[in-house]
Amino acid sequence: MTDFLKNTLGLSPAVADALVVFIAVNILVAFVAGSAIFFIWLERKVCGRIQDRLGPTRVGGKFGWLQTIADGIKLLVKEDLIPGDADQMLFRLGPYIAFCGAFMAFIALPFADGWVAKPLSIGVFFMLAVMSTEVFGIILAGYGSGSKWALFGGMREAAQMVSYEVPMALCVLVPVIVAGSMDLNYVAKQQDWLWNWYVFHDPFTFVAFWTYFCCATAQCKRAPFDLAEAESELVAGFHTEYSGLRWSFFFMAEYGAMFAVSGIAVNLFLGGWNIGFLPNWIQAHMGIFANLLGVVVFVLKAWLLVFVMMWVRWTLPRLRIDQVMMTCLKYLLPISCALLLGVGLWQALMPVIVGRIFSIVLCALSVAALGWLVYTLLTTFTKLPSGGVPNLWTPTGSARRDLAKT
Amino acid sequence: MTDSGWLQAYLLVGALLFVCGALCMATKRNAIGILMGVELVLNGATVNFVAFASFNPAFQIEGQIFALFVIVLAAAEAAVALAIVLNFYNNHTTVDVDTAEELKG
Amino acid sequence: MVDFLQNNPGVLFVIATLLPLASFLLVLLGFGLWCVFRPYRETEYGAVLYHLFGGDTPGRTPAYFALGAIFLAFVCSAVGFGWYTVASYKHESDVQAKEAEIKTRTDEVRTAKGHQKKEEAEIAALAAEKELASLQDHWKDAWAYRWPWFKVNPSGMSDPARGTVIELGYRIDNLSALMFVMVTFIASLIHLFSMGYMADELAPTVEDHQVHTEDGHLHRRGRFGRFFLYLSLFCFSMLNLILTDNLFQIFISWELVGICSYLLIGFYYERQSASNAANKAFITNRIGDAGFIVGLIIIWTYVGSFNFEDIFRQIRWPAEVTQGEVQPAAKLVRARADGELNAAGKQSFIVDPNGDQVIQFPRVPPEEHSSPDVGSRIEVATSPKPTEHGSIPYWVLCVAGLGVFLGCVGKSAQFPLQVWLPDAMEGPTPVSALIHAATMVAAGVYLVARAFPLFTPEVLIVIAYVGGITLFVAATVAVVMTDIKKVLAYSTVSQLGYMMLALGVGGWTAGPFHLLTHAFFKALLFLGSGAVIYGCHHEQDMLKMGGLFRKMPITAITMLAGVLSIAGIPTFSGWYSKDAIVGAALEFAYAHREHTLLFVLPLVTAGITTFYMFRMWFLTFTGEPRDQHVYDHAREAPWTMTVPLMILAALSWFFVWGWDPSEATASWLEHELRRVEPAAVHVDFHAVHRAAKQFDGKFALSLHYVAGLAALGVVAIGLVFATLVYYYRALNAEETKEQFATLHRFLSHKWYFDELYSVMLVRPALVVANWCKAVDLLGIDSVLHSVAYSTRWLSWAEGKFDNGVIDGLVNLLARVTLRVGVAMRQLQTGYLRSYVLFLVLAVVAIVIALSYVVMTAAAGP
Amino acid sequence: MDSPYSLLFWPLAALIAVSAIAMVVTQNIVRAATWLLFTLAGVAGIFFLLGADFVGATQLLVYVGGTLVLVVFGVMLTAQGPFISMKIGAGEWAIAATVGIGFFSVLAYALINFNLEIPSTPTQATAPAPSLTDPQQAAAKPPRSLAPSIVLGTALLGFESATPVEPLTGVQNVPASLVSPGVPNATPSGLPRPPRLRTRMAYLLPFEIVSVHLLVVLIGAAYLARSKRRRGVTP
Repeated sequence: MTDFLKNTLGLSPAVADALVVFIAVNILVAFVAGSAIFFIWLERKVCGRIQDRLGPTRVGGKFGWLQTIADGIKLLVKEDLIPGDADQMLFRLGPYIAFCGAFMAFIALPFADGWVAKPLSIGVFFMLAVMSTEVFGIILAGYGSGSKWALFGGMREAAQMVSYEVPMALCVLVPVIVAGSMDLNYVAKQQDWLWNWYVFHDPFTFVAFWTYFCCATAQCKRAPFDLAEAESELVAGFHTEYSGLRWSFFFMAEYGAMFAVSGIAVNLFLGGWNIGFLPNWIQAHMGIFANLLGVVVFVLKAWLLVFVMMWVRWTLPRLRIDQVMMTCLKYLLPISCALLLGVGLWQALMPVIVGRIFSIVLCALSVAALGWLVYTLLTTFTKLPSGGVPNLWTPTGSARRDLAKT
Repeated sequence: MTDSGWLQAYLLVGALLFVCGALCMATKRNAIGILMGVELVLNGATVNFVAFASFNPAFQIEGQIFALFVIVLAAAEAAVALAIVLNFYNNHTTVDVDTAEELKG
Repeated sequence: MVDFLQNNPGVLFVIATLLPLASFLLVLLGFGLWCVFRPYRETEYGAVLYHLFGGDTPGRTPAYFALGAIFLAFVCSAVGFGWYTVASYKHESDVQAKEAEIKTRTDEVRTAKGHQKKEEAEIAALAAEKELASLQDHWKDAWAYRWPWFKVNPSGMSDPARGTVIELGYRIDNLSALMFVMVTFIASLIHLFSMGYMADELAPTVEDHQVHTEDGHLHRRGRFGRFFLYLSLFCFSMLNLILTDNLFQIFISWELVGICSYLLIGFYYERQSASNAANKAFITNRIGDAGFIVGLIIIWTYVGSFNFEDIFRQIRWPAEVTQGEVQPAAKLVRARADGELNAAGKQSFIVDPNGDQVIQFPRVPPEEHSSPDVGSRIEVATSPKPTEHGSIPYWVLCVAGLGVFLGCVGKSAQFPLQVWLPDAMEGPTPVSALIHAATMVAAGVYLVARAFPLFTPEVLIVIAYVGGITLFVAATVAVVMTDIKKVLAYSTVSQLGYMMLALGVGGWTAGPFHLLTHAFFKALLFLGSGAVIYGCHHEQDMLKMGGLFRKMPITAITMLAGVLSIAGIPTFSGWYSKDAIVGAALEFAYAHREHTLLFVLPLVTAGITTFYMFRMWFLTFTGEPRDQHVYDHAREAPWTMTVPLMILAALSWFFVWGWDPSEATASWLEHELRRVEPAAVHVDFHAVHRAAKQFDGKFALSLHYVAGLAALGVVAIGLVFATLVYYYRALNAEETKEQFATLHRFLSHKWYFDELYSVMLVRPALVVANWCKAVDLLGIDSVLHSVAYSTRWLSWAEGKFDNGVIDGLVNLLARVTLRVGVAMRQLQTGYLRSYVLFLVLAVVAIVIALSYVVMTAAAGP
Repeated sequence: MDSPYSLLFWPLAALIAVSAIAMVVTQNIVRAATWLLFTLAGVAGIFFLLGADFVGATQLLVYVGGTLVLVVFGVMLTAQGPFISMKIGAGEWAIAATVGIGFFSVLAYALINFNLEIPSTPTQATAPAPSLTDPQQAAAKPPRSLAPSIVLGTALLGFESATPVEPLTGVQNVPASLVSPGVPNATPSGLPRPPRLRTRMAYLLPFEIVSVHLLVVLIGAAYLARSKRRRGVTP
């Protein structure tokens, strides 16, 4: 793209670079914001469904797909108040730092082959590092609010994130060792066929994927690890005192982080933008469309993971803080260390053919399991809840009347 | 601007960091503030390392590696220093280093 | 083992020597352990061990040890003696056969015709000589052994063989073998006797009636074991003295004997008299030993060896240098140096009977002294060191002989030093018996006999006169003594005088002969007196006795045998030896008329001896009891005492009989001794013997026989006199004493010897000591005290100086330091910040200074 | 190295300077921590700017994500009130300011007057293609044309060649995009080149030592900071 600008438009290289960066950043901001909006809507729907509700239905006609926009407008116009004994500066800074942390991670996240804002040879490391700065924003928020709920929430959050960073990073290292590079683009490139996905590469990567997912969930302070905003204990954690746009920044940061970690997972384990059963030469002939297809595939995969996160959130009960820490330090950390060691040994000692056979077998099993899961889900859905209200899903007159009243 | 000019610019930044760290150590009464000063000083040194590393290929690896070691050791130093501060707090119920004047002449 | 014994049976005597030492060490170890366990006798196990090693009451175990050891020694030496006698006769016959063969061969060589025959004869002669040499060597190996004990610094002598090594060794000949048998036998009898005599030492506490403390008499532990401990050591030293073949070992045993006598004489050391007597004996012996040491030094310096054979071989002219070992024999070759050293570094001497040097052999090449006739020249290799000329100054040799003889004088209580022996009676009677009969006093005579070739004629004359004076003086004193043991003591001194006289006048066999016989009957007499004393409850004064024959007949009869023997009644052992002595004396006196006194003294003394011995016996056993109390409590001794008495009585009667007993010169013992008589005797007293032979040829009866008759006559006179005075009381002893009061006082004061010595020696010594003391107190001590005072004063002043100046300086320094510190402490604000600031300032200063230096350096030329 | 990115130096330097000074000046310790955060982030940016991606990322991860949080924890654990401020006298301020300015001026003077002779660094385009098979040149510095992080990582792992292939190292063949076209990435047969270990295991040993040191330090810190029970009183 730089070349395109330089050659066809004849811009000076400096300007061209600057322009490229500018464009990339704008695209990313737009994407992050958009995905956040979409996630909020999705979350509502999923939560509703899981709670036997409908979720938003009205706004924007079908499915309430404008619901989030409406919320955004509401937040924008909301009065933005700052507690009396809050530290103004820190209070203001908090959300921005958090959002920056979450957002800057996207700089190194490749959406398709070569489609990355800044190709870094240490992409994944960079992403982790940047996301680790998000903690500080939260701490500032919790401290600057000058409220004990916020302070507690912030402290808990900080402790949780800092300690979950460690096993997360270790799990990330597992596929990195397999790939031999920290460049996400290169890592994703390696896994073209389905059985080449690193999740199937060997038992350690397989386990590492799930471990990483747990850590990521905790890292994004999602349930069941959302001790920060444990309503029952401390009202809303570090953002108790926040409202309006700042509050929404926090949420954008959270959803952005969710997408970022999912993207990392997809790039490291789930073959990135590769479909998995489309041969490479076809993509090679598709040219730029291949990249577009890749983007679609990648985003879908990431969304799938995010969906799983939501699913988990609304399904599982919340842990206690000590349980959270114990899970990290007593279980996840040793497990991840063992994985690191194991994958190193596997790489060093296991004959290539054995590894290949193993990955194929594991791939087949997983596909079968997935298929079975989907099948059961679909078939289960067709059944009505036993003893349920008849015609619940097809609103009858009385129901309409009730709805109309509200 | 020549390479050496850029290098001098980077080194100036490092020097500034160094001086600020020293000043921070000299002006803060809070033990943790002093710790921050130390971190700043170390960062100044790191900046110099990396600058030399990138401007002089002879130091490409060495500079960066030394920078890395400095960072890591700084982390270690922070941990120990904080532990000491906590002890200090347990003993003096404050982190005001002026209360630690047992050695005052 | 058996082969070893057969090859060198001399070891038997070594074993016999070492047995008493073993018992001594064992008993000593037992005592040591006893002393170790004594402090713990209260504790449980300590009590067991303590009683195991004797406990509170001394047991008889040490006595058994000692008796067993000495008896085994007796057995060993008896066997050894028998062995030696048989072997020596065989050896002599072999040697004579060989020599005869050699003679014949040499004659053949001389007479043989033809070259062939001559050669064969020569070869045969050489072979015979070789065999003879091997015979001699084997004999030597069998009965002698020399072991280098420790090396001493060669003291830069050009001849490395000289004066470098001190040896241990033994050499058995008839004399030592006989002495062994005698000593061990008498010693074992005395041990047996002592077991009875010392029985009252077995009590846990003994009351000593002669020591008075503030609360009555002294009470002490019994010392039974200790007594036998000393006895064993005593026997060991005596046997070692007899066994050895060199002067150094003899000197060691000499001192051991001295210390043992000291310990035994001072056995009842709580008694003032006993300890005094012990000291007297010891010190007197020291005087003698001083002479002995002088002799040793001279011999070591000139001869370079202590071995008797070496010494004799070097100072006496070898009889035959051609074959086998060089026989120590023949005369001292006197010569005088002739001119300076020649080019070859040799000193030529001219043989001269009055020369001032004595040639040392075999450092002179043998072929050069085939005939040391008067006037012949002898070349002697020399070195610049005067002590390494092949010659000894004659007077030095005399001094050496006198020194050694002085040692003997001390040991066997001869004329100037005889004073200690009578006081030695303070010891227990068996000890007196041992000292007098077997061990100590015998040592002197034995040494004179052993070292005989060392003595020059002058020394021999001295020996003879010393012996003569001693025997007369002692006998006269013995006449007036009333203490039974004192009488015996002086009789011993006088008998030793006899022996010395004999040796001095060339009766070499007579001296040891009398030593042996005297040993038996003197032991008998002493043990008898011991029995009497024991029976009379430690009453020693003869004037309180009398008529004891009825109470203790065995003792009386056995002692009578002893008395007859010492008096020289025919067929008693004393007769033979004393007859030999008198004979030798008469021959000597006949040859040298100026020395007639040397025959008169022993002759007269023989009568005196008879007189006082019978006096003693009559006073003790016959007549009316003069002290009823003593008489009533007197009783016969137990068997342990009487058995030795009877054995000794038998021995002192017919032990020395030869055939026929009525012939005075027919004693087998004398015959045995004559076989080992040194050739030196014949050489030195050649003239005497020749004169005797001329006399015998001139008259019908020999000189020896004349002497015997005269002695018998004198003895008869003495016997009659004694019987008249003390048995029939023909004239009163008291009145006689009154008439000759002066003489009696003179005699009973022992010729005032002690007083003389105390005036001559002790007083001056005390005076000198007092002077020394005065000098020490006034001179040296005053100097020392002044030094001390000055030191004190100095230290006082120095202390002032120290406190004032030095401490002042130090304190000043400290104060300054303090001030500076107080001033500087202001810098130590205790604030971290200020430290950091100082740090930064320091950095700035350093950078500026450095840059300044750099710039100046750059700007500079 | 007049690349467009180098222009970014000025805003970063400004950020660093401002926030550093602000950190010195501010009295509120938490604000100071915030300013420190900005400073460190700026320094990280400078690292990125200097092409030391790995160092920059490490700076972010360790300092911002770890050390700084630790510091703030310290603040929270030792705070008496919500807003701690321990003021010092104006005089001390004056002294400190003068000393600081003097120090900086000395350093700056030394820097500017010191003649920095730098060998002109070859740009990527004209990078000479070092033959990795030549031991001498291989023992020399790896080509700058490689991504610095790879050079760094291989150096830390003790490799001379920037293109190791064996799974032993975990580093599989480097993407061509990261290697300058001049550098042959594989043997003519297309097979990957076996890695060549340096005789001196470059920085592997220091790396291990530092890690051990970290462990020790963590244990020590835990020991120091643990809650001590009073002597004599048994809980």
